[in-house]
Order: sequence, then C-alpha cells, then structure tokens
Amino acid sequence: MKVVTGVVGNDIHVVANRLMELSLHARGYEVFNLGVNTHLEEFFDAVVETGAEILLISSLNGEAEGWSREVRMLKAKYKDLDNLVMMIGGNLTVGAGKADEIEKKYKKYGFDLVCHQVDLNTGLDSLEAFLAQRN
Amino acid sequence: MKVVTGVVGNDIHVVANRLMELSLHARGYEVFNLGVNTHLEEFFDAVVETGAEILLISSLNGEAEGWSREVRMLKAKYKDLDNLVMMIGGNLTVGAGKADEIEKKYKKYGFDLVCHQVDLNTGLDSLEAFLAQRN
Amino acid sequence: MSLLSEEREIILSNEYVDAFDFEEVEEFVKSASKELFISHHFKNKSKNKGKMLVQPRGGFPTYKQQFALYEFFVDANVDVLPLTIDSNTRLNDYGTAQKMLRLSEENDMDMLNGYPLVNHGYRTTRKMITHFNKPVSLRHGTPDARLLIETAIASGIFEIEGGPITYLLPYSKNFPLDKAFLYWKYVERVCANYSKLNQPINRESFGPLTATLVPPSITIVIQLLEMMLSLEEGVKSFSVSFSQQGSMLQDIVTGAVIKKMAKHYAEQIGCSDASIHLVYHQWMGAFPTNKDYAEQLINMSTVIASMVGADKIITKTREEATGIPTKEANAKTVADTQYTLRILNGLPNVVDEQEEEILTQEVSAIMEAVFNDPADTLWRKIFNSIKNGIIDVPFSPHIINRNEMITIRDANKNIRIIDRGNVPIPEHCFAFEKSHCDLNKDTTSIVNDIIHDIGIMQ
Amino acid sequence: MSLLSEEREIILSNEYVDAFDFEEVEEFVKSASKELFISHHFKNKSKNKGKMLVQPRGGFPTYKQQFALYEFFVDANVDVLPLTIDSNTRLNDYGTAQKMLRLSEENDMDMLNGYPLVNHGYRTTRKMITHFNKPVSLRHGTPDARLLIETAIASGIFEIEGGPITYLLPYSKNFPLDKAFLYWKYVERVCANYSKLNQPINRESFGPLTATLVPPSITIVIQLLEMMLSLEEGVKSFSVSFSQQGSMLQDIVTGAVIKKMAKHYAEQIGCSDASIHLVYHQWMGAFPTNKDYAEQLINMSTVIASMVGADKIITKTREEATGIPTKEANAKTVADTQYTLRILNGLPNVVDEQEEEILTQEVSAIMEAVFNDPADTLWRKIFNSIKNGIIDVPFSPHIINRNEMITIRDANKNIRIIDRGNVPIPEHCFAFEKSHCDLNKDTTSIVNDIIHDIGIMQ
Ligand code: B12
Ligand code: B12
Repeated sequence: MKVVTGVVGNDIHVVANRLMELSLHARGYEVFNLGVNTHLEEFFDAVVETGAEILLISSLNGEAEGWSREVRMLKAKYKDLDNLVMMIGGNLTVGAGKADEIEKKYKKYGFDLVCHQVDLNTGLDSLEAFLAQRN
Repeated sequence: MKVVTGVVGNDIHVVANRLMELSLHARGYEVFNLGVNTHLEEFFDAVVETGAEILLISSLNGEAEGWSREVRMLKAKYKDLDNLVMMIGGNLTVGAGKADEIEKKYKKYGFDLVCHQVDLNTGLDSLEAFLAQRN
Repeated sequence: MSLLSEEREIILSNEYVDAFDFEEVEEFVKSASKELFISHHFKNKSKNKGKMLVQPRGGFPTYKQQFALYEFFVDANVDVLPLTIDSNTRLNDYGTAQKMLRLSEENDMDMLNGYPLVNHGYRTTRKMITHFNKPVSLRHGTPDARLLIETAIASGIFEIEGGPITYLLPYSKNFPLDKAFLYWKYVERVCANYSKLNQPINRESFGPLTATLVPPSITIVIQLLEMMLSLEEGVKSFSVSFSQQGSMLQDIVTGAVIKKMAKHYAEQIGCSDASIHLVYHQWMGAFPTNKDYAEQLINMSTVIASMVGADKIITKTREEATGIPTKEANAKTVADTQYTLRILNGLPNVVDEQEEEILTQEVSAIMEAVFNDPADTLWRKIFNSIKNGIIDVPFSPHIINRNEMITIRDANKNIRIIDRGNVPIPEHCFAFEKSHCDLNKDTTSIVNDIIHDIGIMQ
Repeated sequence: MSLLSEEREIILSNEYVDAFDFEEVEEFVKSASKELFISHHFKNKSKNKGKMLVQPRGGFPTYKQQFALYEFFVDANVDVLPLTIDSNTRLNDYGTAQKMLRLSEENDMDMLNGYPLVNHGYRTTRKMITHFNKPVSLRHGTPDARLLIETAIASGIFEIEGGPITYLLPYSKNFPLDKAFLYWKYVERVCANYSKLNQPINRESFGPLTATLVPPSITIVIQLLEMMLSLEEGVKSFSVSFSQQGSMLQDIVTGAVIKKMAKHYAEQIGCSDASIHLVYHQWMGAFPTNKDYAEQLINMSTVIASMVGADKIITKTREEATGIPTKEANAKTVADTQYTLRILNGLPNVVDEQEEEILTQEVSAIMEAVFNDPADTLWRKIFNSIKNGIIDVPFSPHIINRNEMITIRDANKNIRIIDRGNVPIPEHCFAFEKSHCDLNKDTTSIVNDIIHDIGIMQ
C-alpha cells in the first residue's frame, strides 16, 4: 500500500520522521517521505501524484493546530480524495492538552486517526486495525 | 530567668537540643538542660528543684503526642506549677500534620506555646513576646 | 555604522516592522544599565570565582504572558532571562506570526510556540526588558536573523544566540547555507558595532545542534568555526556551548577540549583579547514523558554541568516532552537548579588524557581540512566543507548536509563514530572509536540500537 | 545452636513475645527462597557487574499499612525492602509499643514511628515477607536487639543492620556500652549460625552515626571495628556503610579508603572468605523543608553514590524534614532513584591520592591505638577506646562519648577536624586538616559556622 508522509508546516523535527520511514518500510508499505517542513498543498499534491491511499502527517513543534483548520477546505479542492485515510500524530497542541479533546478537534478537521503523543508503532498498529476494520 | 529544657520521651535527637542550650544562653537565660531521652516526671521534678519559670520541651521523633496526653494529669500532682510557662517545639506529630490543628491540640494538653516545625530562634522570639505580654 | 546602512534599509522595508530610530537606539545602548549585559556578569563571575549562571528557556506569544513568565523567573532567582522566538518568525514568516499572535490574544489560547519579537516591535519589548533589568538571551534558530537581531538589540537584548551553521543545519530544510553565512556576517557586525558603545554584546553559538547522537568532534568543530567567524567581525565576547551527551565522562572531556581549543584558535586569529565562555545545555534530546523522571534528568544535568565547569547552564523543564512548558514549571526548574548549585560541593577535577587526546586530534584534523579548502574566506571554506561532508551533522534535516556519518553509543553511552562518511577522522582515532563498539551486528540490530540510543533518557 | 540456648531462654521470657518454635524456624530458614537473602543478590551483582541495589526506608505501626507500603515499593521496582522499627521497641519498651500499636489500630492514626516487630511477632510478619519474596533489611537502632533479631530472622528477614557502636552512640543516652557489645555478640552468633543453613545472613553496619559533622576517619574506624567484631563471630557477609557527607570528593575518597581498608583488616583476622559490600546512605542530616529541594538533594545523593561505586543505596524522601514519609513519597523516591541509576552513564574514575593517603593514615593511627589498648578482647579494647575518647563521635547523645572532637567544613564543604580531643590523629594529618580551615575566627563565629554547617543542605 502506498503512503505519503512528512512533517507539516515550518516544523523541522526530523528524528521521528526518519524513524517513521523505517517503520513503514518494515511494515511493507511503499513510502513517499516528503520530510520536514512540508506544507499542506504539497501533501495533497503528492497523494494525487502517487495515488497513495494513506496520508500520514507528523507535527512536533505545535503548529498542527494552525494548519489543520484548513484541511477540509483544501482537500475539497482535490478530486478523488474521498477514500484517502488521513492520519496525524506527534505533539498536536502548543502546551499541554487533553488527548481526548484534541482527538475530537482533529477529527472535526477531517482526520480519521489522531495520535497525540502516541508512540509511532502504537500509532501504526491502530492504523492497521483501522484499515482491517474498514475492509 | 530560669529555664528547664530537654527532649521528651525515648527521643535521642540531640542536635537541636545542643543548639537550644546555646541560644538560651545567648539570650541570657539560666539553663538547666536535661538533654535527650527525658521523661515527663523528670522535667517537672527539675522545674520544682530549680524553681524555673519556664519549661521548654523538644520532641523530634514523633513521640510528643503520646506523652503530652498525660501532661495535665501529671502537672496536677505537683504544687505551685500554675504560673509555669510551658512550651513545646520540634516535630509534634508522626507524619505530616496541619500546624494550626496541632497547636490547638497541644494547647488543650496544657501548653502555652506550641511550635510545630518552627525554627528555634523564631520560637524563642515568640516566647519572649509571650512573656512581655503576660507582664 | 554607515557600512551597514544600505543592507539595513532593505531589511527594514517590511510591512511588519517598527520604524527604527537608530539614533535613539544608539543612545539607549550607550546608556543602558550594565546589568543588562551578560558579558558584564561573566566578567564579574570570573573575577569573583562566582557561581554558574542559570538561564531557563521560555517564550510565549503575548506580551502579557511573557511579562508574567519573567516575574516568575525573577521570583525563582534567575540569573539570565530567555526570550525564545516562535518558529514562524524563525523562518521570517511574519505574516503567519502576526495572524497567530492575533488568534492567541483573542482566544486565550497559544497559537505560537514562542514570542514573535518582530511583530511586537522593539519599543514595546524594551519596556519589559528594562523593567526587569536582567540580562536577556535571545533564542531563535533563525537563518536570516538580521531583522530579528536589530530588533533585539534595540529592545535591550544583549546576548544573541545562534550562528550560520548551528541555526541552520538543525533548524532548516532548504534555506541556502551561503546566504545564511552572509546574513550572520551582518549580525556579527551589528553586534561588534554596538559592543563599542557600552559593554560587549555577547554572541553564543548553539552547540546542541540536533541533540541527536552528534559526536563531540563535530560539535566542537562547529563551535570553534562559529566563534572564529564571529571574532573575525569584531565580536569581543563569545560563548561556545554543547549539550549533555549521555555520558558524564564524555561531557567532561568535551568541556576540557573545547575550552582549550577555543583559546587556541582565538589566539591563532589574533583575537586573544576576546573573552570566551562555556555554556552547557541540560539534556536536549528526547525527554521522558514521566515528569518525575524528567526532573531527575534535569538535576543530573546540573551536576554534570558543574563537573564540566560551565559558566552558564541553560535549563529544561519537567514538561519538555509534553509541550511548551508552563511558566510555573519553568520557574521551578530555575529554583531547583539554583538550589542544586548551592549544595553541590567538593567537585573532583576529572581528567581523561587518552579521551582528550583522541578528541583533540579529531577536532584538529577536521579544522585542518576546513582550512585547507581552497576557497578565499573562512565562511566559504566552511560552506564547501559542509557541502562535501567534511562536516556532517547526524539527523540534520537540511538538504545540504551529507547525512553519511553514523554514530552509536558504546557501553558507557559515549557517542562513537562507526561510519566516518567523508569526515576526516584520523585513522587511529577512528579505530579507537570503533574499538568501543560491537560492530558484528547486522544492519537491523544496529538500526534498533540507534533508535534505542536516541531514547536513552526515556 | 545449643550454645546460645540459655541466653535465649531468658530473652524469650517476656510477656510480649511469640512462643518460639526453633525447630520450625530452622526448617524455614533452610528452605527459604534465595531471593530473600540480600547476600545472594550481592553475589549475583558482583558476578554480572550488576546495578546498585536500591533500598528505601519505611516502617508503619500496623501490619496492613506495612503491607500496603511494600505493595507500593514493588510497583516502584524496589530491590530491597526495609523494615524500620519504632523507637519504643528500639529501647525494648514493648509495653509502650503495644499500647501505641493498639491506639494506632483503633484510631486510624499513627502513634508509632515504625513497625513494632516484637509485638506483631514472627508468625504474622513472616507471612508478609514471604508473600513479597524480596530481601528485607531490618533497620532499628536498638542496643539490645537480641529478641528483635531472633524475631526478624524467624520472620524471613536476612539482613540485619546495626552494631554495638553504631546503634548505640547515635541512638542512646545511657544504655551501658559494655552490655551492648555482649548483646550484639549474641546477635552476631545467631546470624553466623543461621548463615550455615542456606545463604549467609548479611550484617550491615550503620555508618551515618549522628549524620552531623562526623569526620570520615571516625566513620571508617567504627565501620572497620564493627566488621571485625562480626566476622570474628563467624558472619560471612558484611556491609560497611556511610552517608553523604556534603562534599562529593570527600565521599569518593571515603569510599575508596573504606573499601581498601575493609579488605585489609578482614584479611588480617583471617576472614578473607567473607564478602564485604559498600552501602551508601543518601544525605542523612537535616533536610530542606522545601520538598522540591529535598528531591534535588536526593537525586544528587544518587549521583554521588554512583561515583563512589556503592553496592547498595539507602534512600530518603521528599518528606524527610516533615515527618514519617507517606508510602507514596517513599515509592516515588525508589522509582526516581532507579531511573537515575539507569540513565547515569560514563562515570569517571576519580582518585585523589593525597586525600586518600591522609585519611588512610588517620584511620590506621586510630585503629592502631585501639589495638594497643591493653584489654584482652577486641570488644573491650573498643569499649576502652570509646571511653577514653580515642574514638569520639560528634553530636552523640550518649554519656560515654567524649564530645571533645570539634569539626567544621572547609570551603569545599569537606568535614575537617579542628580539635582532635583525645583522638590520635597524627600530627601532620591534623596540620593538613587545619590548613583547609580559617582558624582565626573567634568562638562565637566558629559556633555560628557549625550551626551553618549542620544546615548546609537546607
Ligand atoms: C530534539 C528536539 C529539537 C531539535 C530538533 C532537531 C531536528 N532537526 O530534528 C532542535 C533542538 C533543533 C529543536 C528545535 C525546536 N523545537 Co524541539 N524538541 C526536540 C525534543 C527534545 C525531542 C524531539 C525528538 O527528536 N524526539 C525523538 C523522536 C523519536 O520522538 P518524537 O519526535 O517525540 O516523536 C514520537 C511521537 O510523537 C511519534 N510520532 C511523531 N509523529 C507521528 C505521526 C504519527 C502518525 C504517529 C502515529 C506518531 C508520531 O513517534 C515518535 C516516536 O515515538 C522535543 C521534546 C521531547 N519530545 O522530548 C522538543 C519539542 C518537540 N520542540 C519544541 C519546539 C517548540 C521547538 C522549537 C520551536 C523551539 C524550541 N523550543 O527549541 C524549535 C523548532 C523549530 C521549528 N521550525 O520547528 C516543542 C514543541 C512544543 C509543542 N508542541 O507544544 C517540544 C515538545 C519541546 C518543548 N516542550 O518545548 N527541537
Ligand atoms: C539527624 C537525624 C537523626 C539522627 C540523630 C542523631 C542524634 N543523636 O541527634 C539519627 C540518624 C540517629 C536519627 C535517628 C532516628 N530518627 Co531522626 N532525624 C534526623 C534528621 C535527618 C535531622 C534532625 C536534626 O538534627 N536536625 C537539625 C536540627 C538543628 O534541627 P531539628 O532537630 O529539626 O530542630 C529544629 C526545630 O525543630 C526547632 N526545635 C526543636 N526543638 C524545639 C523546641 C522548641 C520549643 C522550639 C521553639 C523549637 C524547637 O529547632 C531546630 C532548629 O531550627 C531528621 C529529619 C530532618 N529534620 O531533616 C530526622 C527525624 C527527626 N528522625 C525521625 C525518626 C523517626 C528517627 C528514628 C525513630 C528512626 C528513623 N526513622 O531513623 C530514630 C530515632 C530514635 C529515637 N529513639 O528517637 C523522624 C521523626 C518523624 C516524626 N516526627 O514524624 C524525622 C523527622 C525523619 C523522618 N521524616 O522520618 N535521626
């Protein structure tokens, strides 16, 4: 399965992104890693270009909130993205926040899976559970 | 002025007691220091013997509570102790406790001045304020 | 300051910028309280064998929040106040910063991870800085910091962290490195010029880099080079720095070597009149999410900083893994660190001659290779050296970085180089590094080791 | 074990005591799980270069509370469980202990500062010990511990702390010292005898003494002497100990000298087959009331213990200055300490030859003087030496102690002897000690210094 991944916005925290690539590979995905400092349009462009079924966004430095408000609007501009599985993880808020409230908020923004401060592999496990359930 | 002091019960914490003696001397008292491991009777006996006006009891290891319940009864057995200023200080409870509740309790037991976890010199200052006010 | 005036004009022609009154700014710097200059405190410290200075981190979007943070810090007996800049400003995206600042002010919710200094402007910010009358250190991570530094100095901020390498390789993906050198040249000159008016402006390099398995040789080389670039432009007070690496001994050795070599290279370029200081960062890598553990780690960092003999320590908080720390958590670290420094006594003087010798040789060899680059100026030599991998920073997100060097931890958690890439680590040093590691493992388990080594403090 | 049987009978004829079934007890010890023996863990540790064992403190009046405490400790990943005895039991006042235990059980309020083991009895207590299947260490402070130790071993407690000197001079005002030696001789023999049945029972001396300005020479001498008294009786596993002194270097030097000399004197009396371990106590003196600071102090103690290379560390809690710590606070310290030990790596090997040499000479001189006492047995020599002040423990409340030695801290917070009293500190060592201190002060300011030096961690 094809996955597009990267770190959103002006965020340059690269360590988790490198590990993410390793983990996805190990799990048998075909990975298109856009790296850090990737803006929303670039993610959607890459999804369209590669025909990926999954978009996996990281955010570590607290910017996610600002960008995610624009997700639905932007996504609507593209065709054929209705079945795209959208996942986001990392530090999804500035300062401390409650995981359940954060999850609710990001689901409203258009994400199917929200992993605030969840370990990479736990997160990818829940992705696989999600995919299994959907089929 | 004459002061009897010491550490009550099976308590052998001697450091504060040594410093207490130094401080009382420096403040001009005539000090009768019974040292650590001093039982209630010994205190009252010493007060009677020396004609002290002040009894200054320390307790550090948490025993005070157990002994203090017997203070009124014991004191009643001696004559002429009505004007004795009774003060107690150190760690007046086992475990953590609220200073104001502890104070109330020990006043009920018969102490005029109660210094739970109060610095030696702060305590002696309050003794002097008490004496000044009484006269 | 006429030299800079043309570049200055271009920088300032930006819709989000204060209209600068440079005459007034000069006047302000000239008559500013000595207390605001960390260089003044360093001078006092070395005179009186004073204690290590304690500097927390911290930046909030709004003026009110930043002011409240400083109040907390002062209560906790802080020595140096921080001003941490948000990441939009760091990427010169003042438009987004402005938008997020407004959202933060209106919504009672932080939409920025630091203080957007340019948007607040120097007139406003100076009020806060002079009110507290403590030295303030600017923490940013900006490759093009020209406008930011003009604003900072005009605000009364007389210590500027960063540099063309240390604020680029860890903090940026594709900002052009050559431009960064030129922008920082501007910054150095501004600092050097203002230094003539009162106490020196202190420049500080950012030694932690990516805080992820960077070997001490790379850290030291970059510290020395940024120091030289800065002194060349006339800066008279400079701090080299590094962050806790995971092995107490490796930190002590790193501290000894960096002090010795900074002095050496400053002399080499005829700048022995500049004063050089050592700054230690509490653990900068991945933190434990357990806040009690985070506090243990922070305390241990303070002990190691003392063993290293740092002049200043930059602190973390128990909330590091969670998100931008609250002001309470930040102030707590300061108070705790000050207490620890007060009660920590009888430090032994530790020397490991072999490790020092190896590290010195590694650093010398890389420096040599940089100097041997045929380019005409130091910054161009460095530029080329980074491009061709003579300098290689593990886990740098920047496209110019080679990413060929591979490091892991040995049994004592020293960071060791197991693949040099193109970095000219001398043969016998490389053999020494490898001799501490188990190299018979397959690739998968080495990758697992690296993942584990990143998370050793968790 | 017939030798002891007569004394045994006397000890057991006490209204508060369990009726002992010694056959059953022997059977129990013989077949007890190795996990219960700390000596077994020490053996494993030295085989596998294992980590330092972590032992908290803690004792509560009721069985239920003690059980709950252990549950917390196990969750926090404890290595050795403590059983701290209340102070009435320590003074063999089982009557008061009984009364206070009943009050505690009825009133949901603690009227005892520890677990009254004799009153609970071994049958009850053993259930708890075997349930958790971790080594338990008995902390008491009792001069006449014969009954207590019989009860302890019968309960499954296979490490016994204390000794005739270390549990008397800091813990008692007028209990006869000669009796203490005889009572402890009994204890040593009981331990030696039971040691033959399974793993050795470990004896541990209490090095902290009064935890108040005790110089390392006095601490070490007393550790060595108690070790010798114990090995003489056939004990095969012994721990010497000391507590944090206030200067990291002095602690490291103390650790090195005590290890070296313990080995030496064990050999001297033909007991090199016994295994000797080093235990380090986190700061035992006056604690800061600020609980955040207390945690800094505790973490620093852990770091120093690692530098010292201790086999076991005994912990304090953030509530030390306040009162008997809650089980939560106690468990937190254990978890924090384990974390710190896990992340603390790359420890340097520190040696200060001059300080070690001076300290070694001081210890040798005092030991020499003790051995030169004309009495016939070691314990009588020691008894006489304490009486005539050859051994003098600062701030001991005991009437037999000379209290003539005066110590203060130097600039690095090393404890230094400025008045030897009758302790035979060699002339040049004494000169060395004094050379570090400012002796031109008047008495009042020296007294103020001492008060300050007691409170250095506050
Ligand atoms: C190392 C580090 C840096 C290095 C980064 C080097 C580099 N280029 O990568 C440096 C020092 C340069 C740096 C800079 C900054 N940082 Co930083 N940094 C860290 C730190 C200490 C560790 C990050 C790390 O590498 N962890 C190791 C990796 C493996 O773990 P991870 O990133 O946490 O990711 C894990 C999970 O989140 C998850 N995950 C991540 N993405 C995804 C996606 C999915 C789908 C799933 C399921 C899981 C998942 O998987 C990972 C493994 O479990 C963290 C704090 C911490 N966590 O301890 C702060 C932190 C992330 N940084 C922060 C900030 C604010 C910054 C700065 C803005 C300024 C500053 N305060 O220093 C700049 C950023 C500039 C910019 N433009 O972005 C904040 C973010 C605050 C927030 N979100 O509220 C943090 C939390 C620190 C803090 N408390 O202030 N930083
Ligand atoms: C040193 C010490 C010891 C040494 C004592 C050496 C000696 N012979 O003196 C040793 C290690 C031997 C010891 C033994 C024990 N200790 Co102890 N010890 C301490 C410690 C760490 C410091 C005490 C000290 O010397 N402080 C310095 C002096 C100068 O200060 P101070 O004693 O606190 O007194 C100040 C004030 O209280 C005040 N003050 C004192 N008396 C008075 C009187 C008046 C009128 C006024 C105004 C003021 C006043 O003035 C002093 C200066 O400001 C304290 C904890 C702490 N405070 O940090 C525990 C502590 C007092 N010990 C305690 C206990 C329980 C014991 C033991 C039972 C067992 C144990 N847990 O180790 C045994 C006691 C045996 C017995 N029979 O009493 C508990 C008491 C618990 C409680 N009250 O709830 C404490 C609080 C520790 C704890 N949290 O568990 N201890």
